[in-house]
Amino acid sequence: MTDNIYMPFPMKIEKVIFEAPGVKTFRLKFMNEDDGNKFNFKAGQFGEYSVYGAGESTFCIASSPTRKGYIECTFRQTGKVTNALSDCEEGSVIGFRGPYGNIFPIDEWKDRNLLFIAGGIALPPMRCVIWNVLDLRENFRDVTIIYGARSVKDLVYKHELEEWKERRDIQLITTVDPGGESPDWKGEIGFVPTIVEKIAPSSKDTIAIVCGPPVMIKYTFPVLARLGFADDDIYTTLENRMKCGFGKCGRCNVGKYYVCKDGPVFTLAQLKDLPDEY
Amino acid sequence: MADFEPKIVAFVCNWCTYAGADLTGTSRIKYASNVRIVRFPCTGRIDYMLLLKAFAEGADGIMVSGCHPNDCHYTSGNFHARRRWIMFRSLCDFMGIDTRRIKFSWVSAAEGAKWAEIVNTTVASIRELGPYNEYKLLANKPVKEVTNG
Amino acid sequence: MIIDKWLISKDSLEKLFNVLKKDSKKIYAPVGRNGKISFRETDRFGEIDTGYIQTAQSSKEVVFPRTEKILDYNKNKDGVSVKGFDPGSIPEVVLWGVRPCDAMGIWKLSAIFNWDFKDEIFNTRLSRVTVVGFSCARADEYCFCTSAGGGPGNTEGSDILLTQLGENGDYLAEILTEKGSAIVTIASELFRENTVLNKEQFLADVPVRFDREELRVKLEKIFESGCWTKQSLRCLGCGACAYVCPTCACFDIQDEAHGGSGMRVRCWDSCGFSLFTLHTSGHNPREVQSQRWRQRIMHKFSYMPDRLSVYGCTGCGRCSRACPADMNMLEHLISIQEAEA
Amino acid sequence: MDDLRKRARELLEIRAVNVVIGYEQGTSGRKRAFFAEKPEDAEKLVFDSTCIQNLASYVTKREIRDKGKIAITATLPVMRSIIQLASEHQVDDNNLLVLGITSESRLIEFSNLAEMETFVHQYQIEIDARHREKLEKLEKMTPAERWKFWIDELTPCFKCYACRAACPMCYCQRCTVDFNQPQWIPVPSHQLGNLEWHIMRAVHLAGRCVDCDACYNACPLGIPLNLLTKKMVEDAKSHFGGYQPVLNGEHLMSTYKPDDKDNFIE
Repeated sequence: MTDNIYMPFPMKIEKVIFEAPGVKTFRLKFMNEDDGNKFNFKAGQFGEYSVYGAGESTFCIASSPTRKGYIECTFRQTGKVTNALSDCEEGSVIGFRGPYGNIFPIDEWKDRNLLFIAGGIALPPMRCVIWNVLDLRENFRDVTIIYGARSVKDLVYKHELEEWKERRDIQLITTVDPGGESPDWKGEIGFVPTIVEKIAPSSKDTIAIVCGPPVMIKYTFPVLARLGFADDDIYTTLENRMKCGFGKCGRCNVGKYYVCKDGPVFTLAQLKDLPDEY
Repeated sequence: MADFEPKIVAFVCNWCTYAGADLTGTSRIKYASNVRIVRFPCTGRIDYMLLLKAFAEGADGIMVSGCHPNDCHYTSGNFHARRRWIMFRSLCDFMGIDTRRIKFSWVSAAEGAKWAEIVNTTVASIRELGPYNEYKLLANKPVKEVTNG
Repeated sequence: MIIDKWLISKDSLEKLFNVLKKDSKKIYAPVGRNGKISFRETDRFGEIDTGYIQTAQSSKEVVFPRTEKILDYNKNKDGVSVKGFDPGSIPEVVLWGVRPCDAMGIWKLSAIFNWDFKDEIFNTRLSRVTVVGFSCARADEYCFCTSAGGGPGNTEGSDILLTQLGENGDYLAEILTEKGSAIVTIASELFRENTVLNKEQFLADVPVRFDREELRVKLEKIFESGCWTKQSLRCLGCGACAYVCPTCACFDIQDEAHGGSGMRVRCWDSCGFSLFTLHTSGHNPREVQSQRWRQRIMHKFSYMPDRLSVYGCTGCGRCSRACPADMNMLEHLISIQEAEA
Repeated sequence: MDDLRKRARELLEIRAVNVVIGYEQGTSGRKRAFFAEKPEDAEKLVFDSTCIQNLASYVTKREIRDKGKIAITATLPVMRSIIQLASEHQVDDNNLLVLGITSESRLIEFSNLAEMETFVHQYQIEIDARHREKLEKLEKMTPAERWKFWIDELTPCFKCYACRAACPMCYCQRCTVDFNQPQWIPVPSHQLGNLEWHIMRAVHLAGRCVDCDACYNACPLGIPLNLLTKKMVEDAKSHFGGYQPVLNGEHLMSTYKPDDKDNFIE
């Protein structure tokens, strides 16, 4: 019975954090200690989260693999499953199976500068990497984070943004779309690609990690190209629809790749090799 | 069958039957307690799929009730509903769904007594018919071991 | 890999059927209904259709049912109790009357369900199926098994393959696996020794119509070609082709709630449906039918051989027979091979 | 059908239309939809009694629509479908030219949809005798027998939605069955879901179905789905005096009469 690859781990919702309108973070703990001890994952991987009776939904693991004993996920309430998840309270039990997919090759990034560019609800997959990097801070050189959202209230992980702002060893730039600012907003105002262009981070020895809505990604890549980033040094994640998570259901198939197996992490060089079906 | 208590779902309009049922209560008329009332703005707003859903969720009988013809709060909602009921009921019957288990009625806000009577006769007739096992079986065990055509 | 060859008389087939039935196995065989023949559970030999070239539906349902339970759940005051799929619930099944193309399809499904993660549900079903294949003495213009790597007497996937030696003749029984041998063991009196026979002359003539390796090379170059739009104008976007296909394995996972309890099932899905890839945000990577048609062809003839080393097609021609708009797979494949890159 | 080929060629030559939807020779004697876009394509057009696919399903398809001006070969059921589609604002009179084909296989070109409507209204939607007999046979059964009949018939349905795809009236971008909030109809194919799906479809077609049998012809499993829609046609006749698709006017199920008769409402 244990071989059933569709069988989720029972997880208890230990904490619910309201991030932004419609966006919540769950801290999940394995109900069976044994499951938790055996569980291992790396930054970039995802899982299938389920509410029995509603179904399964795919999101990344948003906590860092360096933080043991729990996992976190952040999701926006948009569909049937995320609505059901959103109705769950602290203490209730949901299902989780994973980890699936490939990883951000953090080991290969040793002694490089890191530039994180994220938009809106796409910060979670990156947050996993950011904390992972911060927990191993001495391995990397400059760390820059550019994060934008539609409006101030749509920024997620507000407390962590504060924390990152305070830190001396990273540079955080936050921005909101024009019109999304509040009277006391001290960050930038403008779309993410514009801000990237304005900040013009050096591409020398730098890895760029870009996550965000398709339109943001589309306009950010050319900016990075102008700044001299090589396609191999730009990473992103694809968000195709998935059901199984392990390369069987066929839904996330793009060209000869299965996003759930060969992704979700892709370099821009790899993306250019892929049919435009994502 | 003696200890069988039918589960009945009533889909009613807000303006007439719901008020009528309310009157039944305030008039202290006693009637069977087997009915769960679901309130709609108008009978014209009751999707026929809801009736099927009620059966699938274990209802033994269904009541659908609203304003008398010409009394609709929205002028013609009940007339539209009637047309749909005629077609839907006939299709259900054609497919072998037990239409004796779906009771349609007009009950006005003043007809507290009529509501009690209709509920009582419906409960009695469903009690007579017994639980709607055919539909329950379909809903509880929809997946055969290996589905085969 | 033929273990053994025997002969069995035409009249003994019914006896063989009854022996298998007595062996308390469920038998799925081609049975007609509404003018269409499909694999159904049957215990009456007389009910089985024999005159068919191809069944309307493939036999894949026996190893990959259209809807199958992954787990049961029950919500109670302490939370949720979940019971996984029970391998013990899978019955021993005999698939009777399977054409060689369908038998080959089962092994292609196995490639999908076993690369990387091993799918225990599928594998359990597969391990409990005995495939009694029947070679094809006749073919029609939809058939193209020989172009897809199979053939009217192809043994791959069958546990035992029966080939009728001429009309009203006896059957040559090729025993191909241990499961096949087991059949001979329990019904040994029905099998006679074989006088070295060549079955080829009794098989249908299915000419090779295209070279799949060449096609595969071609496909890599024509992703942007206009041929996809041209071919798929007629396509209505239903899932008939995928659902009758012996190798299509795309699926959905759904919860079926009934009050506080229910089950999680996996059920067939099709890349031909517009909603297959639709994101919740409204973005759809494959927006129009031509993209979805291209995906179907590419997946079977380019991506699958690339990733799983098997082609996703057995040349059974069912998709073309079932298509309400007569999208003929063979015709389209030939035209792709002939098209300019 | 030389007339049809000739006219199609002319229309394409003078660019009066960008595509002529018709039939061509298909596999195994079947006839299938064909889209003539160049004058020489017109030679491929064929027409005979085996041309049964309802071509009206294509006029609402995005990739066909994008071609601009369309001419369509239309038998009576196809014409009816077009009228119904037009009345539901799904086709544009200015972009559609109908090359009608009468029951005697005569070509009759309509200069506008109103003209076609006049032609179509000479004929009533009539269930043929063979099917009426089937309906009557079912109606004579006990409800329990009917229930068994339909569960048996619908159990094989694997929800490929060929019936929906082939039906010109099922043009919704997103069908009720595709919604999951609420989940009106279960996604997987199983007995309950199949029953609900076919009831839903039949009721949505009440008063709109033109009885073209496209759903039945499309079903790869031969399920007699058309008996459901034919029953709706018959019921419309017995309860409301029948219906005809009309360009302007009320649809059977979106209107009412204060004196609609029922015998079951208390």
